[in-house]
Amino acid sequence: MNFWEKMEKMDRRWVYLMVGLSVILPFIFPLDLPISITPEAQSVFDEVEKIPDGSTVMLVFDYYPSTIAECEPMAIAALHHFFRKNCKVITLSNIPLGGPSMAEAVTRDMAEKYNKVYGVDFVNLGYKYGYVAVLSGMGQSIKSIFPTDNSGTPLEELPLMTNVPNYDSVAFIFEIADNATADYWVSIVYAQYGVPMVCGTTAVSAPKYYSFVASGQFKGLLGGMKGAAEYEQLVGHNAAAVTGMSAQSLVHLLIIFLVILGNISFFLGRKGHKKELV
Amino acid sequence: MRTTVPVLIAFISGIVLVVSFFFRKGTWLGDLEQEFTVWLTIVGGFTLLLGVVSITRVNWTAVKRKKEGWKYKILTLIAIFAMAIPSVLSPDWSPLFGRAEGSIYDWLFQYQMSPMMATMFATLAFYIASAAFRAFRARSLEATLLLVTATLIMLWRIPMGEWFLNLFPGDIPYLLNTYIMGGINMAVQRGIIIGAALGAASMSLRIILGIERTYMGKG
Amino acid sequence: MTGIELFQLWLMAFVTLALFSFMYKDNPIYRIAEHIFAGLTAGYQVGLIWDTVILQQLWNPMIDGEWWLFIPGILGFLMFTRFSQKFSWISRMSLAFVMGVTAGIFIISQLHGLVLPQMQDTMIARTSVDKTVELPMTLQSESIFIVDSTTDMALLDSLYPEVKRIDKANPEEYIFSATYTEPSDKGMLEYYAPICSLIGVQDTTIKKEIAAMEVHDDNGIELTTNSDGTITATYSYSSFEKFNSGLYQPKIAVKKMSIMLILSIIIVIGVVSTLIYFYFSHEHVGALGVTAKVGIWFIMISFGAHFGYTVMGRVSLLIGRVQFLVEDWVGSFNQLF
Amino acid sequence: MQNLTKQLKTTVLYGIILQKILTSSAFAQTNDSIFRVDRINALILVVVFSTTILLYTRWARQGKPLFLRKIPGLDAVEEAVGRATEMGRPVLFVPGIAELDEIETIAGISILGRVAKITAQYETPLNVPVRYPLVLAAGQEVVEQAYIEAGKKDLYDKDTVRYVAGEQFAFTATVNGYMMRERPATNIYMGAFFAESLLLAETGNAAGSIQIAGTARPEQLPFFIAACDYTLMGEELYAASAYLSKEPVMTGGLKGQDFIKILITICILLGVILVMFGFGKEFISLFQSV
Repeated sequence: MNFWEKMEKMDRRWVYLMVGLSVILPFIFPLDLPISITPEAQSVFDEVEKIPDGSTVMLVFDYYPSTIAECEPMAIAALHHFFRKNCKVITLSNIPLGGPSMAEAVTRDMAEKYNKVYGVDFVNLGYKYGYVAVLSGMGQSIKSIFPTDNSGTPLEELPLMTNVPNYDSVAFIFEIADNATADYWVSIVYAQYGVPMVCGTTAVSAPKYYSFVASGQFKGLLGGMKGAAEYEQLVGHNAAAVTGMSAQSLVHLLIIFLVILGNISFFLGRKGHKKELV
Repeated sequence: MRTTVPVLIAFISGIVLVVSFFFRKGTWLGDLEQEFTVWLTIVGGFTLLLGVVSITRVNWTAVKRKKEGWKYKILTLIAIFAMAIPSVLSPDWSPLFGRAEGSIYDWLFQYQMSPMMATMFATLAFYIASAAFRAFRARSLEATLLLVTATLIMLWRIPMGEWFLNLFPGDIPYLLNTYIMGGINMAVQRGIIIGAALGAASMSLRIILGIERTYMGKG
Repeated sequence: MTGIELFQLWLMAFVTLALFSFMYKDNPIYRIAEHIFAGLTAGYQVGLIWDTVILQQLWNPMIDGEWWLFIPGILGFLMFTRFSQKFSWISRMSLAFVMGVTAGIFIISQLHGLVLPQMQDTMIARTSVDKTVELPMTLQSESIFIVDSTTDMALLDSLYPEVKRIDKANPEEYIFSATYTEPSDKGMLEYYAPICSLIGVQDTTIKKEIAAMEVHDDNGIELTTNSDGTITATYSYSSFEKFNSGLYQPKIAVKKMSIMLILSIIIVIGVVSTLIYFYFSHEHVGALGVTAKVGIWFIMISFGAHFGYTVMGRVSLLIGRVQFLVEDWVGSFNQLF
Repeated sequence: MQNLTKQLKTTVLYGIILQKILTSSAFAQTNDSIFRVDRINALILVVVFSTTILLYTRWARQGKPLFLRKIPGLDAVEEAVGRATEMGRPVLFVPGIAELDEIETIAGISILGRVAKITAQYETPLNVPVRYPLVLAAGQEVVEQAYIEAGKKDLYDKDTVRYVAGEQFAFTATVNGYMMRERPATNIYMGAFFAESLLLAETGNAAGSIQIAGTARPEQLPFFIAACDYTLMGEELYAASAYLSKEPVMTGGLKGQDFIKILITICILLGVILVMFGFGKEFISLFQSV
């Protein structure tokens, strides 16, 4: 077995070790890299800019705690943007695990910075089982699906919600999802009620949603941490996503290096093997 | 009775939803649709509880019969009860009960479940690297297309890679974004979406008409 | 950092490292974490369903008079007959309800929500906007306030001089138009498209933009060629659309568009060849075979793109964890000693 | 003073707007037709679609020979189970991690029926971890039925299909642990998968198993393709369940979908041509979904 054959059969744990190192190193030696803006992220920003100040908007926390690193920077940047425009924000979640509590934590934190009042400027509806039923049900009446907010206060007692019976009073929907619920926002809510919406999603789901952006069903798209970093820059609040980009760059380079190495050893190793046979 | 009634229920509930779509909201059909979707959330909620009963039973039996690994299963049982019992007790009795911040339920979620979920997801970064290393070999034309595109896109998504791509003539990042992501990738995803939507719609149709009964165990 | 905070931090670090250790090899620490994890998630659901479904959705509305909710309540309870050999068939009733309703929603959402718009968009030629020029409008009014004919608008006119009531023959229809000269310098795959927008100003939450689709004149904008060569773009607004009363700012602009021929062709070929690849009624030979072959090439490129794009996401999740371990956990070491 | 007047006027204005907004729901319903005429295109699609599927299903039931092409990777299922028998190691089948109301799960369950029949014949141990109780119930009934049909009822173990955990990653952690400990010879993943696709497939690969996957989720397919030996893509999953079961109902449905697919292709091409010649406007508006 020559060097290249050994390379080809390298124990996967060496790969794991290299990945680990390339993520840890930038934390010790930070790099400062510029970020370019994609048109999809630019249109997310432009669409939010277009909403009249003071409108009611929905911010949907359809992501699990496991994708906080990608999705939370988007939610935070969106809240900066909305609150700056004095929009009334309704948050909800179709994720049972952690969705409502993340919405609660993030929104309250941001609301404090902008001196917003719960019930007047923002409301957290929480979670209900069955996204298909929830999404189509809110078209008729939000109250029938969410009789109370996340902490059990009846909607009638929240001044913001008394003016928002259904989607007709919602000017804009910002969906942040790490799973297929985004499909249903498009196929149910956008298709039947036509509320303009944009989507922030994990990098893994982003390619799929390009087709929704092209068809205008989503007005814009943030893809993964890069998308979050772009939006952070547009909104003017550089935070977690921007710093994470350096580690990201190193891992990408590592994988490209590994793929090239793998292919060289694949061809050379095969050649060596053929020679042995002859 | 055992098959006809369920098939009838599926038929009626499905048909109501389909027909009401074509009628304006505010008519009695539209309201029935609304009622049915509320019911669905309730019945669906119960099915999740079914799972909890099921996992408790399985682990309990394993511990009782001292099956392989039963000691670990005790931990599972303890975890279930530690999380479940305080959460259904009224928060009026103690701030440790219920689901609000400061309750046992919330604490276990924040400091145990949350980091565990995040960690499982994070291991994907390691796996994706080793999968790329192992699987991306230029064995055939198809495999080559896959690996070349993946490499280019990875370069494009990082700042220094973009700088590198810009060293070449022609606006490669623009071409990648427009023709690969917005063109080929979008078209293929769309083809798969249309195809899978037809498949799902046809399966739904068969469920409503009672032709498809796999869900009742008549596969 | 208090003692309890330190304890929490170490607990989080413990489960994180325990799950990571599996990558080296399976071990008892991993098994402990794995089993606790399974138990916690089951317990989590109990609390969640109890609160959000059983109390909020079922019990509370029922005491408030929505007595008929006992039907889904019973259907839900019947699910538990699953655990009895003899009566497990009863649970099929509830199951059938769940399946029926979901299937009903699915047929519509898949065919109406996905197939139609995705087909439609494939037919429309891709375009790029070269530039947008706002027209020097010869509008009948610069702003309109949409409200029924009986309301006295005088007060509003004096307050906002730009607000005028549009004369209207039909009380529920408003027409505004702009005239522009279509420039003659367009190339083969270029054209000029009018975009009409009606954007709510002031305190309304309603906003709508009516842009012409990427074909010449569409989406309710009517184009008429005048005798002097200019073109009038007219958009008639009828209140059946989802507008509410309020102040709106109408605008008409002209976009210079180029059709991106290559991109449009790629998309049509991609969609059709992917559909053909998943055609099962014939062997893939002849023309069908060629199309399917193109399909698989396209599919592979798409998957490559997808894979490359995803790496980023996965790494960012790892960054989140490493950040925690390096900054929070390692950072807490000095508190211990 | 002027300010005060302005404020007063603004208040009045807001009042009028508010009143208008409140009454606008009645305003919107001036249209007396309760039928959504604007959705007629969706209605036509639903009717054409349903009729086609039902016609083909009927023909299939009447015994009309309906050809289905071979799906590469399907034969691999039988081979892979055979390999497990030779090695004396179990087969792992994961019917996705979605609830039974997800159509992919039902396809997965019906493929499970077929796989269980083969393992029953070969007397190979089968292991099916599931994430939802309803899938558990359906899976158990399907597997039991398969063992009865293979004449091996005595070999059927109720714990073949078992509920593992209700959360995505808790489920994955448990299945991964199982793979490294028991080292099944063959892993089959058929159904709806999400982020765990690669976690499962890479661990299975590390454990040295032969792996066959199938899912209709485009976003997870690249990972299965990279880490598994065979992958059924998109609709191939539905086709596989029809192909394996040889049930006329399933075959008919698939043929019906194929017919619709051809219709869609024709519509798209027609639309493109019409747009090219500038007549596309009306045609395209037929596909507007509201």
